Amino acid sequence: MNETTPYILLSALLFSIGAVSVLTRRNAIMIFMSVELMLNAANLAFVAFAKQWGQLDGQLFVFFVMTVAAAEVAVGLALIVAIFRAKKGTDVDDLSVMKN
Amino acid sequence: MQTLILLPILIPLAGMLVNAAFGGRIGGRAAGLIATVAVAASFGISVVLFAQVAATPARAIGADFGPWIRVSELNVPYGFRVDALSATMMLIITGIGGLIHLYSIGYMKGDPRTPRFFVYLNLFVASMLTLVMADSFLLMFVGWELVGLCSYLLIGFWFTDIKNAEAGRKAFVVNRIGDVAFVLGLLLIFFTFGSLSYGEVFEKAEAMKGAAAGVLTVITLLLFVGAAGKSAQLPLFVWLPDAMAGPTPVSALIHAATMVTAGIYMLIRSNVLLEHAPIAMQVIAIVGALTAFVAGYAALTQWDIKKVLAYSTISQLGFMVAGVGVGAFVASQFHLLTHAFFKALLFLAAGSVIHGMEHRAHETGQHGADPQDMRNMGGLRAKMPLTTLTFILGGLALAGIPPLAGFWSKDEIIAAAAKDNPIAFALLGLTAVFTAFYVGRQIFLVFFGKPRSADAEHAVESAPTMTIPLIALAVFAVLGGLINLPKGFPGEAWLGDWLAPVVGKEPHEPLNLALAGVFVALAVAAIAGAVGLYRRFASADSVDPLTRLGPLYAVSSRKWYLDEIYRAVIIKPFYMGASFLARIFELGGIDGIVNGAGRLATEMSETLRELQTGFARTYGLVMLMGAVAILVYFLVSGTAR
Amino acid sequence: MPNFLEILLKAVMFLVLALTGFAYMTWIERRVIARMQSRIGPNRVGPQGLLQPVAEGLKLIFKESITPAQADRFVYFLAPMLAVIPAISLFAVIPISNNAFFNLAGGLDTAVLFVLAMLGTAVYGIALAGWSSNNKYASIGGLRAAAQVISYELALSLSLVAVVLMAGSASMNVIIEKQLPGNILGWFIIRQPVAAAIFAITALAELARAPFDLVEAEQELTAGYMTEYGGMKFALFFMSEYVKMVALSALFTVFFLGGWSGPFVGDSWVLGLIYFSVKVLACLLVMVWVRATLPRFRYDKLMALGWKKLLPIALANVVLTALLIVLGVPGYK
Amino acid sequence: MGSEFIVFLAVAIVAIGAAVGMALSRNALYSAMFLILNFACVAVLYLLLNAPFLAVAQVTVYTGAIMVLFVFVIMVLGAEKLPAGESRKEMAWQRPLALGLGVLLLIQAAYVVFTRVVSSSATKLIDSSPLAIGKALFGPYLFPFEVASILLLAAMVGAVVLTRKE
Repeated sequence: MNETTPYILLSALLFSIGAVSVLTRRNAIMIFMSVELMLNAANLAFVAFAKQWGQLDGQLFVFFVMTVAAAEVAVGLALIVAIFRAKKGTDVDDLSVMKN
Repeated sequence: MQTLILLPILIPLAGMLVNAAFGGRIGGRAAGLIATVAVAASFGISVVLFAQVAATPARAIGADFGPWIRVSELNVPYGFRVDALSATMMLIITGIGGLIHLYSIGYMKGDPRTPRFFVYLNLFVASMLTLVMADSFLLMFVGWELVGLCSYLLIGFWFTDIKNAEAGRKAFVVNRIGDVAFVLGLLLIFFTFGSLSYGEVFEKAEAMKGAAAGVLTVITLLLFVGAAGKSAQLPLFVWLPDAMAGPTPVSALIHAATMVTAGIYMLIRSNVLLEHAPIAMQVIAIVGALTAFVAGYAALTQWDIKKVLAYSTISQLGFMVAGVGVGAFVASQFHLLTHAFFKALLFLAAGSVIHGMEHRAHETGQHGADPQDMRNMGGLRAKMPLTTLTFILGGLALAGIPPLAGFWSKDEIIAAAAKDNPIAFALLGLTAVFTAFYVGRQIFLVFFGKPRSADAEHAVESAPTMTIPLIALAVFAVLGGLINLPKGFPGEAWLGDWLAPVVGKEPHEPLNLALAGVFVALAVAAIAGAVGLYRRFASADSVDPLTRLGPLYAVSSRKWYLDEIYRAVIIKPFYMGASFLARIFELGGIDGIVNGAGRLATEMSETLRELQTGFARTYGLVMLMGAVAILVYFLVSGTAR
Repeated sequence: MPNFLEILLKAVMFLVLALTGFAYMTWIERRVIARMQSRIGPNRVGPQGLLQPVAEGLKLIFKESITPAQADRFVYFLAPMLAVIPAISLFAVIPISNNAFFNLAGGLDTAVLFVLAMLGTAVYGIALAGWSSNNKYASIGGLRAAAQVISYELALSLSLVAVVLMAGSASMNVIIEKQLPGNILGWFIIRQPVAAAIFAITALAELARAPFDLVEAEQELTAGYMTEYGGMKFALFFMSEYVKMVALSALFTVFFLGGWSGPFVGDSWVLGLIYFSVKVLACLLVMVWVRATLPRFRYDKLMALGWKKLLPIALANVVLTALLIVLGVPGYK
Repeated sequence: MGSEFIVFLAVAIVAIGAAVGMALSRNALYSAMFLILNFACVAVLYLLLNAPFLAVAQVTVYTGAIMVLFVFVIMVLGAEKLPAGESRKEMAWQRPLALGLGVLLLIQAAYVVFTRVVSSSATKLIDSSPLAIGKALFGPYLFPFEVASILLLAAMVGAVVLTRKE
């Protein structure tokens, strides 16, 4: 138990909440937001470890994760909009077959 | 220096890549220009290399570009060499090739697939150069196969007509037979000499002398069968007349001037081996002479303007092969050169004639008569003066009228045969008379008399891109003989001296005046006879005056029934065997196995398919399970440190 | 914590400054526009109508608070606050004079980024207000606002990148110091005219002020996202707008007009404060002037301007600035 | 510990509450707002963890850009309150299993944290100013940085292509 531990625990908790939410929600947007929460939890762990080890690399990783998240959101939301147009809804369970 | 050697090959290759990538966008004319410029540049570099070879005491420059194949004893480098022989070939390939590229721009105008045509042509030039510049039998074989591929692609260029596609296939299959023998020859060479590089093979063959005569006979005969496939010798020549289905520039470049001479080149290149295999030499001489005779005889009665030239080409190739067979390598190569000039000229001029004949059909949109059938022509000299003049010059060169190129080279071969092999001499002499006759017949039917169809009446002269190559080639057809004049003329036997490092020094022979006189007289008489006979051929449906010969006519016009014989002897039994296999073996054995495998896969996948629910969330759940399981494993095993 | 009181005092002071600034801004605007349009404007309450804002504030406080029946009550209630908080937060990083007392967090290395963060979050108030009102005009107004603010924020950020490049730091204090070579030529409006122009235009768009006021274009959307709002909640939106106006003017002053600098300013915080106020006031007057002069943009043209003109120009400006700095051109090193 | 820990505790509780709220909320827009709150809390934690640049970047990128997009899309699609629809029979076990696995994951993580984390704190704080981060980005991390820029470009093009109407 050192001063990083609470942060890691919080990170793990947020990550688990996000994971469970991804697997139980059916709205694609919701799933997407849950993924963002998981990414964010991972970021928190990165920053906490960066402080513990006195190295900047963890913070830089967060920077890149943010970049990836931004790209992911741009494409993902575009996909959701496209799916919504085609299916009139964003329930992922409705996407279980490839044909209409 | 090293890279300079590769440039003649690389530039057309680059041209090909550019056209392959952008040809569709830049259009046929631009693609043609690119291809032509590429070959012209290649020609320029070939000239430079020629000069370098001339300046080198050893008359050869070479370059290795690292190892290619290295398996235990076999060591084949990417070796290229330019010596007297290959430098000469390079000039022909790129020089005539360049002119034909230029001609093609005009000839292919309006064809939507022109860019692809030039892609193939450039690839052909690069492949042919690889063939002649290779420093080993194996690399030569690569070029050999590549030109075969190009030939196939170009014969079948207008593949939408099933006949053209079939012609391409026929050429390919027949060539395969020769290639099998060639490969066997290569294997035997490697087995005997432990190498495939020219230098080593020839050196060892020289050292073995008579000890290896038996093996050398087999090797050279195998190589000869390969050459017979490529150079259209008996009994493998059947593909060449059909190959006329391709565009005319292709006939001129590939099936007259260059590719078909690859076999001759290969034989001349292997002269060291041949010299130690007298029996093979005999066979080669007889087969060559027989081919010359058979094809020359078939050419007598053909109606298709290109078919006549195709049989003529086979016949002349027979001359060259016979020349090799009687040991007159220089004469053979000499004839190869002059023949390249005047036969390319004849083909291109014939193409110009065809183009002119198609003019009316293109203009009016009506379907014209067969533009290649000489019965529909006549009187074209007034419409196409340039084409007429150049065709006549080429034809007379082919017929062996002095002082045109063909006279000198043909005479040398006949003179050599007269000394060495009386049978070959007799056949070749007879063929020379046939040659003059069908040339006379063709010239008269096409250009003289009255037009026998509306198409012929409305024919027009072709565009400058087509006539300029004609004029250039005509100049060569006239003057080509100067490079190897007999003893006593100024600059005598230049080619013989030039090739000496490759084929050995041959003595300068004086002109055999009696022989030459007799053959010139015979040729003139044959031409006159042809003119006399066909003077009365007035309309397209007239009967050939030669039909009076009865069965002799039939044998000629049916091309010795060779296609029929092949069909009965080879194709029919083959089909019978195939259909037996298809009905019994295929259905029962192979299909059973294949269907069983398919059924097995279906059943297994039906079981596995249950896993794929299509629900993204389920997949996510499985992923999480995996993550948890992996963590458990790490924690239990204590790896997570 | 010894300085807790000080922090509290400062915070309250800034809050009061922002709020009075907002109140009197409305008065100034109405009077100036009236003059420009040959009217008189509010002049009844107090001398020259100076007490007009007070009267209106009182009136709005006592108005009945109405919530539409189908509205999402919680969000409807939350939205005005979400609009005001980022606006006021902007003042945290603006140094209004050369004394440390008037400088809350201007020395932070991340002050400029903080500005961008706050401007980015300011969208929520508007967007959520539009959505929660359950009213078509409001929804469209809210969506328009969100799209507009996102679009123009990019060009705005890029214009600030040029400024940060010039200063070599994202701290407000350093930015002001770098504009102090002794005369007006040091101001970034002279050395970075393109960035200044882009910042000015995008600031107008961020504020959704004329000519970019499509968010509340009364002819087509009645009052846009505020349609359903009344009373104190309306007052909060109104406040957030004017506070942001003041804040962005102050930012323009800091970034391009040398902040509190001026002749003889030395260590005198009074002079600094006066200079700063004058500059901010000038900016505000320009905004009012623009509103009185220019007609409204069409929506597609607004988007085209933001994405196809301002953004590329701003990008080019950044590249050019970097180039000038690397080459060491006088005035850029 | 001390005052900093108190701040951490307060923020962490809010963050957890927001996360749970996001996961449970029936209304997608509320979920988005909870998530924004969570991100804001994490930004505060970054401040505590000596990462001021990341804290501001977190607000700018996540709150100011990503979540605005989410809210925007939710509002445009009107997807905040989609009809629940009947849950599929074959998915009935999904929910409890997911919950169980999540708890298991948490237990594992906690176990690792308590047993395996080496307690070696750096003695001095690192320089995490924008300048230092910039130097690292354009120094040892230049290649990933450029790759990230290409990724963003690709995402931009992808989004435009995906949402374009034929």
